[in-house]
Amino acid sequence: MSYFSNIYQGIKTLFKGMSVTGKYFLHSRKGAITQQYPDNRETLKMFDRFRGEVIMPHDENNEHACTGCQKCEIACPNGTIEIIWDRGIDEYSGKKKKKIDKFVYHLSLCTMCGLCIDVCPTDAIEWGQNFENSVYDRTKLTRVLNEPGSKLRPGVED
Amino acid sequence: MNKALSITKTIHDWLFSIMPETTASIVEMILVALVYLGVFAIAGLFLVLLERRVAAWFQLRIGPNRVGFQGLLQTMADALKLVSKELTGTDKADKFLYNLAPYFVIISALMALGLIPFTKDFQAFDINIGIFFLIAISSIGVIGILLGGWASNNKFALIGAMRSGVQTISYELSVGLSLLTMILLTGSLQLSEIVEVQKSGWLIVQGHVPAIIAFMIYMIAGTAETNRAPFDMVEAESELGAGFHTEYSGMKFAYFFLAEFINMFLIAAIATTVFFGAWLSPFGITESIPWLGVFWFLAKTLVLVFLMMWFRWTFPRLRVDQLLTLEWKYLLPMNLVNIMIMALIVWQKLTIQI
Amino acid sequence: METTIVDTNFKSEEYFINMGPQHPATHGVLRLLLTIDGEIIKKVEPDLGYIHRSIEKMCERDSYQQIVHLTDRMDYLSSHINNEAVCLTVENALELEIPDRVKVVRTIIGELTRIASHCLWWGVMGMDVGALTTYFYGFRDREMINDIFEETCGARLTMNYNVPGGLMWDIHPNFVKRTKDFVAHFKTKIPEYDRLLTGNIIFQKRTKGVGILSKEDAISFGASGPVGRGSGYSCDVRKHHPYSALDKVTFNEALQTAGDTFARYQVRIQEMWESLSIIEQLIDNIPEGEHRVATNAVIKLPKGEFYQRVETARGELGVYVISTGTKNPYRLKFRSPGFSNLSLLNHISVGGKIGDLVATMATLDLVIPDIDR
Amino acid sequence: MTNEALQEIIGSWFPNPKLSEVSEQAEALEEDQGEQILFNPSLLEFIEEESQFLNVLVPKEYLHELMAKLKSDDNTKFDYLFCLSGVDWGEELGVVYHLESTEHRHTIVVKVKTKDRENPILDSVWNIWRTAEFHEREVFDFFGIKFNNHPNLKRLFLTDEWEGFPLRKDYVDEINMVIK
Repeated sequence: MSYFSNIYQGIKTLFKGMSVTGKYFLHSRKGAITQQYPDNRETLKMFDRFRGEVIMPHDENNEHACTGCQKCEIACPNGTIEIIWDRGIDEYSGKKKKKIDKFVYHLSLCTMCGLCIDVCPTDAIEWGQNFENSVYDRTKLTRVLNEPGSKLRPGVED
Repeated sequence: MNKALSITKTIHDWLFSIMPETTASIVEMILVALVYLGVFAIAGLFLVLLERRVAAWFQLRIGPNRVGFQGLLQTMADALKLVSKELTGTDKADKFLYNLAPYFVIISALMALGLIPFTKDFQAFDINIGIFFLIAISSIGVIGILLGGWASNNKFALIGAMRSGVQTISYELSVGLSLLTMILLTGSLQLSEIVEVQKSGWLIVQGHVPAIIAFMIYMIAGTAETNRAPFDMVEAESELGAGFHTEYSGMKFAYFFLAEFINMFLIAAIATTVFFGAWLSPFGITESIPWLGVFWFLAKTLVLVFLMMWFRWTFPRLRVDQLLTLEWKYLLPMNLVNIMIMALIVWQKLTIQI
Repeated sequence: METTIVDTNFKSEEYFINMGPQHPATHGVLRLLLTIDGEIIKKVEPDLGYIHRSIEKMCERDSYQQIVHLTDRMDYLSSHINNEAVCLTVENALELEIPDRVKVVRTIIGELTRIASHCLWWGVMGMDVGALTTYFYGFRDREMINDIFEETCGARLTMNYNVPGGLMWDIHPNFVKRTKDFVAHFKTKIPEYDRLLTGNIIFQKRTKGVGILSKEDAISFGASGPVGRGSGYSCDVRKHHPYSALDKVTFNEALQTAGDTFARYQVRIQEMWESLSIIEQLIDNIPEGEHRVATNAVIKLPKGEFYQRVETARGELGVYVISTGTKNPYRLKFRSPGFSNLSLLNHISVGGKIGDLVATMATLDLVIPDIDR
Repeated sequence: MTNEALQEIIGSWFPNPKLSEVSEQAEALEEDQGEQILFNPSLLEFIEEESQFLNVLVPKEYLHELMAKLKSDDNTKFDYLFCLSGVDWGEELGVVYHLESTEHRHTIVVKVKTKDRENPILDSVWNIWRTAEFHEREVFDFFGIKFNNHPNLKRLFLTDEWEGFPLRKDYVDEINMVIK
């Protein structure tokens, strides 16, 4: 007799499973969880803490906050950041001061660990939310973050 | 007779009027073959698309919707891609058998398609041993699978092929016996006569309880025959990679792939013919418009196809020994008992006639 | 279904099959060298190292802050717990007083990570036994957790949210609400998992009585996590050596005694319920306070040896640090759960079929970077 | 069980055979210098500083005997080897075993060292704890320590033709290793 009850119980469990998938099939119109990228580019907004790439914000006077202290360069586990710096006369205080020539960022080496941004004393670098980082030429992944002709924002000290 | 269907008759008359009888017959055969090839390709591609969309809807996805309107041309594009792909193969493969295998599979599927009564008189080959012929033809396909798995000189493919052999031999029995149960009701193997009998009620209604059991067994065994999940031992992608067609690429792979879908269609079409009155409309509501038979036939078939898809996207796969246990310990004894019951019912005239 | 093996006079030959490094069931680049007789497995020999990155050697040259982000890349499905392990080691060595807020947030995110990992495992488990749809249902729920992580930690997988001394940022204002939403949502979904897969007759036949691991063997093989607990071996580090805020919550250790594939499956399902209950106990009263205590910019551990055990989604992760008092560890060893769990694969899968091996491997829940490190 | 009790039990298994001789010398020394000098009454060396567990340093010839006893003795019953790490201490190579008892819930760390860097050989403990089989292969792979009686001692992660043992401190690979 257990032969038949086994069959009955077995078939019942199968129908139970089918009811789950069947329910989703009927609600498939609004139930789809797929994002239709890149059609939804306009509406797709990343969270503001999303780690896409390291950027260096500049204000309207083309000034940034990087003093060239190189703490980020030391903190980086992968050698992603290279700061090429020089000593120059600061035009506001008139003192001789370290200033950056190029803030080189190798996106291809970056593991998005966030240690550089964590240690930055002047918040000169922060996370950018851009995630479309694919390029055809690998050299394009090496970026200079400070814009040409930019200089240190007055009043920023480390 | 409807206009749409009388076209065939017009062509037939015209052909016989312009050439000698033998030539006309040959030309006609070629024409029919071409039409069926077209149906085959379109049905195959459509079913692939349907499977993908249905799977997507089960799985909270959208499915292919970029190529053409709502992705209608997606499978066309896929086929084009496959045609243009390089045909690779293993070095030590038995080249002749390796290349032969896909044709076995596709030809057997194609031959079986010729017997399906899409609507009244729309049937290429109404042979008097119809059901028998279908079963015989559809088991040729497994030779292709065995050959393909063996000849491609790949151990995964070989395991898949051997599983396929053992599976098809076992489940052939159940398919045959469950259809035989229904033959007891019709008294004929000819498909057109099976349909004729059903004018007084679909066989699943006429035969009530044993017919329903036979239908369930047929659907399970039929799913196993086509090597679809939950019986896809042959491919079992999480165990064997791709099973018997691991080493096939391009169009040869596409043949296997299309044949799988055509086989699914065939299993559903046979079920429609034998259990659900083929092209007959429910309660004869559209009997006056014969060409609507095509619609009814396809509608019933697609419902059954959908059922098989539902199985596929819900159930886990059986293990190979459980597959055989299911057949030999459950389906086969039930089937034999079922035949007895059906015989009793027919003998005592307990069938339901409308 | 019990199988009987009949002795015959037929001669059969064993043959080898390479399962992997690219194979759908090995979930990554694991290569198994199988010795098979027909369908029956005679021997399984794992071949490792396809993605070995020598994290232990890299740790010897990195500072303690930098080590944390390397552990993301070990068991990437429980990256937060890996991070926590390293941070706890450093904090205990420095005898730092960690604010309660940090402890609670770490525990909540840790449990969310566990659920996310088990969701993925559930989906993949279904896929390995042939039910493809489970994968998407598992991922749907995992996506919600990933969104929580992305909003608070900034990344979905390699989070690196822990730093020695606390958390990199405070939690996002939406964190509590989103987590509550998820808990409410997920409570309706686990019964659905059960209806779809757990109860399914085919699934039960496939998993019950397959890959049996006895309790003695589980201990001897160093099995931990759900693999050990499926054999009735109480090995939850959260219970026996509680860390972070886990001593403040009450939860049951998921234990099954059968020791087969289905028992391991049930342990994980039960663990999802337990994790939900832990989150519920903590989420409403996250204590106010600092999210981080200041450490030196260069962390130097005192001379000595430090060991920290945590429970990741896969089992017991151990971090063994030998410090000579410099800013780098002298030697750092990760005792990864997957490595020990893999070592028993041969023991429990011999005699089964290929399908059994796949099902067994799915419940071991191997993450290859965790094994290869 | 407390660390002291453990130390007493385990220490008593391997009494120092020269103890009587040594203690006489000690007494003589004590009389000379007027302060108490403690001699280890056991062949094993117990260390509790610089670690949260009780550490046992065992001479390599007694390793297997000690380990077998640690597992089988009812008072200790260390049946769970939860970590087995190879360490390169500069001059010496060695293995550190972290053991726990699932019954008594106490923990001990056993250390064994060998000075032979060219051909270091230790006893395998794989027949005591099966998990050691894989872990010892890992140690062999990275430190080159060979284990007696190991059933399948070959490279685990690295290829068979790999030269050198990467986790040793003196390993050099100028191409692949980045040194900061």
